[in-house]
Amino acid sequence: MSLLEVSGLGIAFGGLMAVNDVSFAVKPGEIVSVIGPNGAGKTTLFNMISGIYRPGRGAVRLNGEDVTGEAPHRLAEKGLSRTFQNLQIFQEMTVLDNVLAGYHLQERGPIWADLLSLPSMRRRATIARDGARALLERVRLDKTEGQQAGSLSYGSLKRLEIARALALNPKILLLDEPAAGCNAVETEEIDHLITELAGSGIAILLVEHDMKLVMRISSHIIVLDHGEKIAEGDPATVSRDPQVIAAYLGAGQEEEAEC
Amino acid sequence: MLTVEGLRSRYGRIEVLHGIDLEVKSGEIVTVVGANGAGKTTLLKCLSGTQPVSDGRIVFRGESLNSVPAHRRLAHGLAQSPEGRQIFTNLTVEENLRLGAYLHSDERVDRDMTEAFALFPILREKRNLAAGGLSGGQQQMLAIARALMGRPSCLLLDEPSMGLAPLLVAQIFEVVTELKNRDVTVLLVEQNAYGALRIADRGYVMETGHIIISGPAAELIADPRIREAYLGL
Amino acid sequence: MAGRRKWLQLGVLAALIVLLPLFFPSGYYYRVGALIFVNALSVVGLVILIGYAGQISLGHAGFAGIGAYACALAPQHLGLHPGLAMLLGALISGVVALLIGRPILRLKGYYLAVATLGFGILMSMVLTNERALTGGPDGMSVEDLGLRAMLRELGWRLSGGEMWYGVSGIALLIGAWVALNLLDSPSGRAMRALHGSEIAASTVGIDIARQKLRAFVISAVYASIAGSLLALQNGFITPDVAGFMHSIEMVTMAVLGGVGSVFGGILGAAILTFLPQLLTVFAEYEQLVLGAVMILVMIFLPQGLLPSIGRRIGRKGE
Amino acid sequence: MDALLQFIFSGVTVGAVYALVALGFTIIYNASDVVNFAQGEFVMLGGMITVFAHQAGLPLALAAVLAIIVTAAIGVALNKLAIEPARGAPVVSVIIITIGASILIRGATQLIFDKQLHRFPAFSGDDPIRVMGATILPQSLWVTGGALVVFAGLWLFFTRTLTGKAVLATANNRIAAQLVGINTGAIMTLSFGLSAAIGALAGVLITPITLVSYDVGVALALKGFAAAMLGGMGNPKGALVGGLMLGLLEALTAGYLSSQYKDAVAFIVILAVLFVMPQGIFGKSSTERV
Amino acid sequence: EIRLGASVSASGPAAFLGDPEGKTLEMMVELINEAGGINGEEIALTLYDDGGDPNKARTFATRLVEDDEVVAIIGGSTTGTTMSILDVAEDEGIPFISLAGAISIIDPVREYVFKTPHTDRMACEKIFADMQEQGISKIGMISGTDGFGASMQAQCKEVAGDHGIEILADETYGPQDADMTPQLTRIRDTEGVQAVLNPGFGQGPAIVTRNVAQLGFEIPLYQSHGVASNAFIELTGKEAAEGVRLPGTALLIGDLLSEDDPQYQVVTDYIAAYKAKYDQDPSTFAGYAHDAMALMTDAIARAGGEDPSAIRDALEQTSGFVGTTGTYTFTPEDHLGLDQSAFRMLEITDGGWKQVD
Ligand SMILES: Nc1ncnc2c1ncn2[C@@H]1O[C@H](COP(=O)(O)OP(=O)(O)OP(=O)(O)O)[C@@H](O)[C@H]1O
Ligand SMILES: Nc1ncnc2c1ncn2[C@@H]1O[C@H](COP(=O)(O)OP(=O)(O)OP(=O)(O)O)[C@@H](O)[C@H]1O
Ligand SMILES: [Mg+2]
Ligand SMILES: [Mg+2]
Repeated sequence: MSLLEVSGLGIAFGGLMAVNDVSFAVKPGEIVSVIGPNGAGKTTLFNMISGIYRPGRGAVRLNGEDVTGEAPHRLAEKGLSRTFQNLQIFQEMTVLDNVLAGYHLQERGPIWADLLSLPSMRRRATIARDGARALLERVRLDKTEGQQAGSLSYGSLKRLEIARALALNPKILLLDEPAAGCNAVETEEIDHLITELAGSGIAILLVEHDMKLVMRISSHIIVLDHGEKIAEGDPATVSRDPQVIAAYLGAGQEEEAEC
Repeated sequence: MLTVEGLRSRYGRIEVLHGIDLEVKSGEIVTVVGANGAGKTTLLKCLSGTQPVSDGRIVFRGESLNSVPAHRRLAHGLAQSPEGRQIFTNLTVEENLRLGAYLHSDERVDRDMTEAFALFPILREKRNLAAGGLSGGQQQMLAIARALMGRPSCLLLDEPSMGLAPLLVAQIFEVVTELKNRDVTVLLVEQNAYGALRIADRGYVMETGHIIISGPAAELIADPRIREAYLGL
Repeated sequence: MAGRRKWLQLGVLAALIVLLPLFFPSGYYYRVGALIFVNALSVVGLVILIGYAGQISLGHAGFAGIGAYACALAPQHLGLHPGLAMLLGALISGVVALLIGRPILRLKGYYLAVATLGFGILMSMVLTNERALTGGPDGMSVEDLGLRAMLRELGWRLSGGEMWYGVSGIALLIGAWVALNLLDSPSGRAMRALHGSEIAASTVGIDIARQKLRAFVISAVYASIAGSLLALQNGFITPDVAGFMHSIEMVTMAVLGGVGSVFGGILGAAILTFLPQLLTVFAEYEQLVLGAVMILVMIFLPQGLLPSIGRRIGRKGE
Repeated sequence: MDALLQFIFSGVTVGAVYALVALGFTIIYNASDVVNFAQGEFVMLGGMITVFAHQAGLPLALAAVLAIIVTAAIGVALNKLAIEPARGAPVVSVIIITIGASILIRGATQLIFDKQLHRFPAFSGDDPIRVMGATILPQSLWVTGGALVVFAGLWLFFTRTLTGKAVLATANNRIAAQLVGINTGAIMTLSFGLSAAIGALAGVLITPITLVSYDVGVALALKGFAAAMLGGMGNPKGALVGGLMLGLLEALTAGYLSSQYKDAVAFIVILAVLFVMPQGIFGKSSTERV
Repeated sequence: EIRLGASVSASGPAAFLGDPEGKTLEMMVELINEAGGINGEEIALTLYDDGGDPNKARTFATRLVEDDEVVAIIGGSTTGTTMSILDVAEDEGIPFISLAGAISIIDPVREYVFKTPHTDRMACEKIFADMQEQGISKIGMISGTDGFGASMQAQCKEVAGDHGIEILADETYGPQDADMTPQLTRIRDTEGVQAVLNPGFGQGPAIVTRNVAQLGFEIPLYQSHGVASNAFIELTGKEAAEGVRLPGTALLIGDLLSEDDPQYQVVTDYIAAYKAKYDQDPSTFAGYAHDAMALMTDAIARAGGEDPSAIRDALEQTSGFVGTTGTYTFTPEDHLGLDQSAFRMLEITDGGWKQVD
């Protein structure tokens, strides 16, 4: 059964249909990519799925349950986690605290336990802390754990966001341009990370302009243009689609792929 | 045209540029590549004056820029398309572009704007909308277009291809080449090192606040160290 | 690790409270000390609201007013012991905060500021205008807590000043302990997270409305208890306690000291409480000096006294 | 009927006073996101300096001009001496600076001048103008006219001039503003000078009605702030409409409901409006994408 | 050296009261010391500005007693600050003369607490008596919501019935309001109102008076002693102020007093000294401070020492002491010691004062 099911999703800003009648599904362990020109509506689609925008029409189903328009924190409770194209970092908090925030659902407890620092709270916090450190190590930020997050470089922040998203222990992970700002070598690391996650059964929904990455790891690709789905299929099919080449990939694609 | 000597810069007590020497000759495209956190952005911020320099000299067209405040540097001919785009989110697209030409008030401003719209037609479509509502890639285009509106003689681009669709990435690199033909000097920081080196005349490689390798772009592409560490080949 | 640091900080505070009286030249300093502690208590509440959760309030004196008048009214009309009245006041403040917090906390920044300001003004207006109940602008007297008499029976002879110094000092210690607990707890982290980015906070599962409300209610209870202590200590109360100026004063103390830090808040309260006493020698120039001090502190220590100084010494400010 | 008209006259008069203060807030806010709590002191200074210059023998008009210039200079000095040195400080810290400045200005005024109430004659006499059984003082028309003129000026400034846009850009993103060549320091100076001048002008216009003393600033700033928020901070239209609405609300409540709770009613309406429109009536929500 | 303490509201919303009070206290101490002090001892005055904040007032009271070790306290410009100081004075057994109006300060009588101003109730009675004489029985009231206005409002409403006065309209305004025409329109439109009474201080009464003129009221306007000063006429303008009636003390009409008036000497001396030093007329409130200081120094002189309780006893024995406000006679049952005769009914004519009773 599909973990995430999107049907007929649409939203308008002013007169503009930013996303129009988009449907697809993602199964556990699958990597589905959404590609398309700038302004095609990819981020907007993510924002609707993750509850930041309320869809104008259509439905989002998570694990078979209709979750259309639910608040982001409710969706997080149901196993959905994401990163942002425009970084959303807790700048003033330390790197470790950023990841710990991702553990909120696992470490939260009754408020009086927090106020009075009851042992139960400390136990939960310790577990979260250990988990967070392991995650930081995984994205190679363990050395910076005590630094203020605002002092990291752009690329490091991108990785921090991924670590935080993983802290939720999600069933489905939405990644919005995770490789932006990373060089080829760094992108490869992200490639491995995503594949590994999918291997462990997490469903991945990916937006990315790095075609090398997309073509290599996606099991399924959805192409958006002007808010509409213009093509979908496996990487090979999509990259040969003339409409996709015209709207998005361009003719220079082969050359790019060769380097 | 632009010479940097022994440039050092720090955030608080932590120094992140440890003496950078770099030169950009008039009409050149020079690219700087390096891993996350190497200090590329910091270098560009020092050049545009938005990050204090703790030691070293920045000389632009024979004049020292060290004591020139950020807002005067565009008048000297130095424009930047910064990391994170830094557009005026509450103003419209058109207002953003108009402010890019803040120092100018002749009729060429309108022409420049038409040119910018020709370059990125989507911006014309969205000219009266708040820039904050643009998609990530559209904002990136706006940032580049705004920098061009200042009619720089030297353009600093911090990862201009970030977030752009493949078609546009190619287009950006074309634009940069085109600028060169118009005698605009370009200092390009890129993660798409391969693309950047291909259009550049020369390149620098940065690592943890130092320049470790420099040379003609073609040589760098061929350099096995670079191929492995930055091009992923 | 964080735990040890917390106890160290609390230990220093406790030691200060206990040892300072050794240097007091006269009983008047007990009074000033007690005032500092009471102000600090409400400021610690604001540190939770403003510093942790990033929500501004220009109306917190309204809660101090509730606490103060609960102590004045409940013993008179309900025959409640003043100590219980204080708890009742805290309860009412909490409930009021819960009720108004829900709609108000949807607002952001200055809009939140003006809404809380409105609440504070409504509170002080009711206290001023309902003369029959509250004595109006002239105020009303507050029943004695009876603690001093009790202590005397136990053979502990304290002056009013000494006793209130002790009581407020203990209240502040407890308040600071709770606030520090919160800081390094899941809830505290959630509050600080939503301060940084509400969108990111909600996508990691933080119910931001709920966390804001928690911070608001907790800080309201702090302000209320501080108001009660002030009323009991003074034995007399006027609507000034709920007034706009008092709200501003509280926020100023918090920001001056360093709004992200509990001990910064306490320091801010200490300075702004003690400074006017010091400035009496300048008489006419008092306002001038006070204004100048505020400006200079913010210019040279923009993060507030404690965090900025902490940063300068090289350690992270709390 | 004539009672209603009288209430409206009163509301417009008081509302115009609030609007003038609120308009003063907009420039500094638009340039820096800071609500300048010393704005009320600018209004007070406008009144006080005029009073004393007039007493010293200057003709009223000249005294008023002098007051506006001196106050503008004080505004610039505030920026240079207190706001600029604190560059990079968080917004709350800057707000505390403005509160400190307000205390300081009040303290200085009370020392240099005095603590008494003052008034100078109305510009066009005190003979009330009668309209259908209600009366309004000529000075009220001056105040209302002043508010309209300042509004129109600001509106044109922000929508039609490049400098106006530069002010907005400075608040929106100071670094980016510098990158496009805007001298953000000069913009701040300009903003403080202009805001102070508008405040002083307000003080000159309203003193014959409201009287002035060294401590009238706080209450004015408070009401002006509330009015600006009601209308939507930063928008001249919001300042004008918010001010007038607040004035009318108070007057109508005092006239028809209860004079005791008129401020309360005003604030309840503000809360209700914000509940429906969290950015005030004309405020725009900032567009920040994720 | 005799240490005296004072806490007045020289700044803040009650600066109106506290500022001239503080000035008077300082001036008098200077004069007394120049004249050789009390029983040969100089007075050292410690004066604090509590800003009208009761909390501060209490702190300063504590400070005066514990730190400055004064033998007596004068002050408390407002009822709120007085009530805060009063506790400390009673606790520590320090004689205290308050400068605030409320009757609750001396009723019930407290051992160490005295006051010099008339009570608000007395002012109301004086006004109503005059109204009665003028054949006025139905009035509209408009009061400030500050302490002074609110207390007057409450007291006047309480005693109105005793004078056959009916209050048909009861309006208020905030201390910083800019226009009172809505409230006044309501009063004007109330059937049968024969006069308007406006207790308050600060700019409120001036604005009310101007609004009354603007609206063209044809019924008399009564103000309270809260505005009894020449500045009031300046603020409202001569035309608007014409015909306004209010109860005031001898202080206000110093130049009108006949030389055989018992208060003539003390009033003219005080006015002359104050004017010479501050280049202003002293207000009624300044007079309260004058009387408090005069009473206190007189008592200290009679007590012949610095023992607070002796000073208290001497204060309580004060009899027939002529001040600027009136003639004081304290008894164990009466710590105010003034009677109605201290007030004089005044009317503003031609921009000046005229006694009308
Ligand atoms: N809040 C908003 N207000 C106005 N317009 C919006 C808003 N959000 C999205 N849009 C518009 O919707 C369209 C889709 O934007 P979206 O960010 O989803 O594009 P995208 O596919 O993610 O592009 P990119 O690859 O550049 O990130 C754009 O034209 C954008 O201007
Ligand atoms: N505001 C800041 N405060 C403190 N340290 C900072 C700050 N910004 C950057 N740094 C540090 O400076 C170093 C260089 O950062 P910089 O942003 O220049 O790198 P970069 O080469 O541009 O990296 P990226 O490719 O990720 O953009 C990094 O170690 C980073 O952590
Ligand atoms: Mg996007
Ligand atoms: Mg960078």
